Amino acid sequence: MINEPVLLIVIPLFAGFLIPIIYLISKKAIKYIPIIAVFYNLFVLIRLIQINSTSLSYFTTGGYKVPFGINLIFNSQIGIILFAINLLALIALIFFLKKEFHLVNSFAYTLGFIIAISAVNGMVLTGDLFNLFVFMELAAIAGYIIATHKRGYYPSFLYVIISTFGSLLFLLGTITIYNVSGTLNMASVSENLVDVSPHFIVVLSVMFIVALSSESELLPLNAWVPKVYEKTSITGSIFFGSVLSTAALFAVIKVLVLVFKGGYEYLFNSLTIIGLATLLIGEFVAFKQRNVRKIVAYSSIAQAGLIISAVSVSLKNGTITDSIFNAAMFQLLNNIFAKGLILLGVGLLGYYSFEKLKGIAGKKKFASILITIGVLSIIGMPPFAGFWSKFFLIKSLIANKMIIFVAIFLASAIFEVYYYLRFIQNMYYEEFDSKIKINQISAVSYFLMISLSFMIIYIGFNPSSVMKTISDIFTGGII
Amino acid sequence: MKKFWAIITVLLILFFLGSGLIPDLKIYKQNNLSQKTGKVYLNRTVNDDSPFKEIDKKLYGEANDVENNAANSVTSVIVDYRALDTLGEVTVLFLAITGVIALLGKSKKNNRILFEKPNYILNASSKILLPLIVLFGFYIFIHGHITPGGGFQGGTIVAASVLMMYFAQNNYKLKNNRMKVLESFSGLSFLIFGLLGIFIMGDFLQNFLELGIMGKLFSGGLIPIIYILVGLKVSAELSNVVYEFMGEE
Amino acid sequence: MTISYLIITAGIMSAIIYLVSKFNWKAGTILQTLTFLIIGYFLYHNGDYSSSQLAIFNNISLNFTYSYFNEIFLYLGISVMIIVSLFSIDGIKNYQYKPVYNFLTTLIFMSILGVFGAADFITLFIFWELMTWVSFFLISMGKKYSKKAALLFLFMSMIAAYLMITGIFLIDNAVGGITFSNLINNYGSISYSLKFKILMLFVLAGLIKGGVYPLHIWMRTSYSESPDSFTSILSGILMKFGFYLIYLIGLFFPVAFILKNNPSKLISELPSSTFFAYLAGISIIIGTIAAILQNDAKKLIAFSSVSHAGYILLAFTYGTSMAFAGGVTHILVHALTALGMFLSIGAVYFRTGTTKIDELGGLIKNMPLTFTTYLVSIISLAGIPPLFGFVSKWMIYQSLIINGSYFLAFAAFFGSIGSFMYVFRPLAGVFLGQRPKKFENVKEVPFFMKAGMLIVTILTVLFGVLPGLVLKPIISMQQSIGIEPIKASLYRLFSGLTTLDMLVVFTVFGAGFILALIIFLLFAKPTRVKQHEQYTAGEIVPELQTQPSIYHYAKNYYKPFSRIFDKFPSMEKLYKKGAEYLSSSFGVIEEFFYEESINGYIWLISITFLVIIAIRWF
Amino acid sequence: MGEIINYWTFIYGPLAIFLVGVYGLLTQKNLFKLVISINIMDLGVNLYIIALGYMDNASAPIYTAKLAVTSSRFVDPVPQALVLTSIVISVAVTAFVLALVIKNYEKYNTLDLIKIKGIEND
Repeated sequence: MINEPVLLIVIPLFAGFLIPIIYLISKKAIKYIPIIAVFYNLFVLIRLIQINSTSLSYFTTGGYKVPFGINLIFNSQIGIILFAINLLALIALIFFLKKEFHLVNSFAYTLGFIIAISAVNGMVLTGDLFNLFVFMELAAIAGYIIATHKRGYYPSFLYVIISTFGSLLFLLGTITIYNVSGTLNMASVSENLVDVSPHFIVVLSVMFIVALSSESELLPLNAWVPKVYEKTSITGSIFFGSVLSTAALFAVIKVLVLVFKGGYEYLFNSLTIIGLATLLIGEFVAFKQRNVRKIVAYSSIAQAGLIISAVSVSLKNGTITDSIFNAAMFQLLNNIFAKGLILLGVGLLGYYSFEKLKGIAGKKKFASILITIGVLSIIGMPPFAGFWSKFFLIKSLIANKMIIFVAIFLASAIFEVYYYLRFIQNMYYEEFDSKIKINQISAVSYFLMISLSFMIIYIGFNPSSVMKTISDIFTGGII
Repeated sequence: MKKFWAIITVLLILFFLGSGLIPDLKIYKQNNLSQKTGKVYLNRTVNDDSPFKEIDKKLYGEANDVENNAANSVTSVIVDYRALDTLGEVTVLFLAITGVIALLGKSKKNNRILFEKPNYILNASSKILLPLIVLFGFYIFIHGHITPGGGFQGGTIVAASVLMMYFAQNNYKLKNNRMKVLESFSGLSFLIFGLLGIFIMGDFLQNFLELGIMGKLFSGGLIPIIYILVGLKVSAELSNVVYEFMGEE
Repeated sequence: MTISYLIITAGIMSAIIYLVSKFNWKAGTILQTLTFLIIGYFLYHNGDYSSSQLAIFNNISLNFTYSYFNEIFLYLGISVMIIVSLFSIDGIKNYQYKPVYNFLTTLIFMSILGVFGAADFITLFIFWELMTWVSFFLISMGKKYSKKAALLFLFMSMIAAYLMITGIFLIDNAVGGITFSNLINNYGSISYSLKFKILMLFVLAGLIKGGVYPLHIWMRTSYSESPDSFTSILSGILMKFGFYLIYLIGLFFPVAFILKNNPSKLISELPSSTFFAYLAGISIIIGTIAAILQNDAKKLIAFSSVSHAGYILLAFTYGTSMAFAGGVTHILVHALTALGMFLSIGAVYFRTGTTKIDELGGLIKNMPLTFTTYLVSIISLAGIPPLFGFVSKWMIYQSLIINGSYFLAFAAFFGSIGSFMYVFRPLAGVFLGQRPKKFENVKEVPFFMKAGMLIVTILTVLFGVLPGLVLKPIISMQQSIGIEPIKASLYRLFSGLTTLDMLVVFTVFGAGFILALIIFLLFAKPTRVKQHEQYTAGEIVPELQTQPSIYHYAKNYYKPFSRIFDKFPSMEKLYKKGAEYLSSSFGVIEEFFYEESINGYIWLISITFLVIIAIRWF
Repeated sequence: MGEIINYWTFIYGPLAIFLVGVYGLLTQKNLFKLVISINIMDLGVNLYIIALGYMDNASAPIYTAKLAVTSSRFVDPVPQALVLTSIVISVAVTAFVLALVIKNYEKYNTLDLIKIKGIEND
């Protein structure tokens, strides 16, 4: 048994390269390859989490020492987050193969999906700036393919342009960093980036802020999010909502922690402001929506803003303020499950506009209850998982005297609660329109939803165990 | 008016970008390698204790104990030191082509764009040129580790021959399924060699072959093999791009 | 059985009750009543004060306590829930979602136990939040506009909850723990400004929940639109959460330390208390006026709740030992009377399907017990002796008179006089007067609803005669926190000025009532008045009006009075305008950030880029 | 004087090309022109990468029999490796986005951004 995190990238790629060959033999057989690959990934992950300790360790590739060859960073906490991401990817994949496989260009879609999983794992794992760029591009292209489904060509085009703009800026910044610090390894960049002028740091920081905001759904570059969420398939929405956005956020946070941790106060202040603006604007706009997909999209934007601003606040002083950072990571983890559950559930009901979802709970009781669990978790109601992440976040922020931050966060949270529960109310207490066709929900889909809500309830009753396992992601290691 | 403001904005950005970066970029004569990864790559001293030291041993034609001895340092960076990038890169290309096929593939009915009366000379000579160009492409990527060039360049040249055939002959059509198999096969082999690295040496894509002597064709361990695979893959992928865009409704 | 076990029991029983109700809703509701009774019995049975922990979370344990400061609230909560549940055995017959209703009310019961039984602020917050979302679902089950009402309720409740959590963590920071005992022990180490912040946060949260004037906007619609038996819970208990919070913070925060030095001041250590006292006065006046103007009986009671919230707040901010006891008593009074009123109005709705005063009339003959319940409740609410309401108002007035505050005294008396005006209207409009044809065959409500209302009536009278039953635990609470306790026996109350003997009062009033009854029976000659003879009284005859409801005498009952307040700025309209403005500005934001063309986005990016650099550059 | 010229050529030049692309994105309404703008930006970035790797009096980083050994005679190989990757990725993206432009044209029968947005919002 090999215990290398690189397998998490290689196995899905292998499956991806295998698919065209299998496709020529049998068009149906390609169904099973991705599932096997992701299952194997989860298996590898479980072993990796068991073997690796909580301290951060570097895994080399090609047999070359750390700052020079491309390296992957891993510890058991990153493993937990990766596990959640891969689990959601598996759920999306099972759903796709069960329900949507025959509806789309199955070949490209399957291929895109499995390679996206590989890219997403790469984004989370890699410890090299340029390598991150490559994986981000890979994930983005997979994202374009998934987004074009259902003939959403214009949103997809928008996504490509904006995302490419962002990645070009990222490349510009990366190469500039190489020229100044002489290395591309994230950890050693921060050591070598010492005697440069403040103007240089500002330009560099702004480049990175703008560049990273496209994938992490931050403000100037997040216009693609609602459009793409709206026009894609159910699988696609889960992919964007739970898998890609989480991995991208994690990658951004990793860059911030590893590259810019040496007290770039201006960078983190600007990021905090941008994140809070994103949070507020996301919630405000979501407040106006009457389409569940758009609501989740805007709320996802807002959550990204919240997490990024919390992380940048925690990094402001040159060291990581553990409590805030960990709470932000907990929030990230909770969002994966809750958003996945809502998107899957609503997708299964088959309609997205409030008009058509009216009173559908009377017909699909169980599914509606499961969606409600997801919603209650995302708005932070006890006894579900989201309550605790909000709880820890507020606690740690107040402990660090960030009262204005808390005020903005809570003000936006009120709006979030309002519009999410309006959606739930619409589902339960309105008259059902008998003209609307009700979709059948298969046992497998129910199983997927139940497993997600089980996770939410489990974390809800066991918050500190999870908090303990995901805390100290970047501390206690070599850095 | 909008254009005027656009120009102003762009100029402002140029000013801020440029004047923010220039004092620290140490370009041109000041640009020295002493503390850069590039120097370590050139010296092949990555796994040494103090990798930034100045070495004075002769490498070309003699070296067989350094960690990788492709004479072309760029190749050694691409295919060995930063091989994971290259893996991602060929996958990006592969995936983009898949996307193009998914977008364009359904709408056309096995036709292709026809040109008006291809030039006779072109038509006749293309058949002679085709094997030569393909051969040249193969040469480029087989010698990627000792001369300028490599898999991507060679692959592009091979794909250019396909493009030439499309321009020169109206009845030419690429057998794209074979290309797909080639693509997958070379990608898989790339991964298998990488995994073999784990099994034999313990690291993904770690070299497990004999390194040979720098400057010889059979040197550099895995580098030429992988670059050949990359070359095959790129030529197949780019040929497929040509095929897809030459298709017609 | 400690409270933690009772809470777990309630949680488990909620699921069982749901399943039973699915099978047979009546059996489920009976099971619910029994559960509440048994839990109440167990709490009473282990009468000793005790604290307990619930450690289902790894290192966050929920602390509960059954102690001098919360026992009275626990019993209040449990008894209200028992009565409402008893009422519901017949009362929820027409509801659409009966099993879910039973399930959710059991969860409400659990959250009541949790909030009142909490020994630390986090536990309190968790159950408070549980209550919020469960109430949201319950309110949504109600009448036509209940969805909007529920959303408004939710919006305001979330504001309250978030103010509270901020305060909780400020306390956590200041004293290093969130248990009540920790706060009491380390109170001295908190700086003055932080004290002020924390106090403001908690009091604001409490005011929103309690429905004091500028923050009362959620009450009108939530009360009128929610299901009737839930309205009783909402006004009987859930609204009292807010005052429980103020009570707690008043108790633990300044009290324990200030009182030892200066027994006459409670929250008044801080300058804000005067502000809150005046706020309470305004709340009393505005609540009264608004209640007078209402036509819907439930909305009327909702506004009366605003005014009575003012009384409670006044008592708490005023600060003497007597006022403090009066405030706590008034919480109980208002819980009981609001329960009685909402149950009787609910009973009317159960039979007639409306709560609009001008559609009803003359139901006294059909529903005598409902009428009695309502009558007793409003007498108590208006503070007329000899019922329970008189006791608490007497205590509040006593402290006002002793300390001499004119505006507040005026407000308090205005509220009392005004409450005659408004509570009389439903009495006259619903139960007395002419009975519309369609309600001639209305019957009295079924047995269990009667039972529920009867208990409320009996309790109101009993506590009125023997206030010592309620005052005894309050006295012991005051003793244990070191305040000089009020002096009272089973039926006597002593203030600095005078002595109140409820037994005498009751005897006098009882004798007077009997005398009046005799006179009425002997000499009164009721004459029948036709409708067209009474509608013109003092009013211009509206021409070409043919709707019968126009001729109902409850229509425009206080027209001259309401004319005075026609041009009065309405707080609700103000909020509404603000909300509309906000909503349209959200639309503008969406247009700007998310509806541009690609060029627009690039503009946005470039300008962001420029701005961030430029700020730093110069 | 020479220094200034070098700044212009090595930094301002590529950045200017990059910003010409940005200008295109700011002003153009045609989908195809937007793609071209992105390509111009790509070009600028690639030139910038190469420019940063440049050194005076140094040769391509390929060991040959004729050259002496010391590594300081070579230019930095890393930017050259990175630019290759960057080019390949931009080729891939361009291929995909061009296919997308074709599909957009098929769906909306126009390449004008404003018109497409109008159709999309209806």
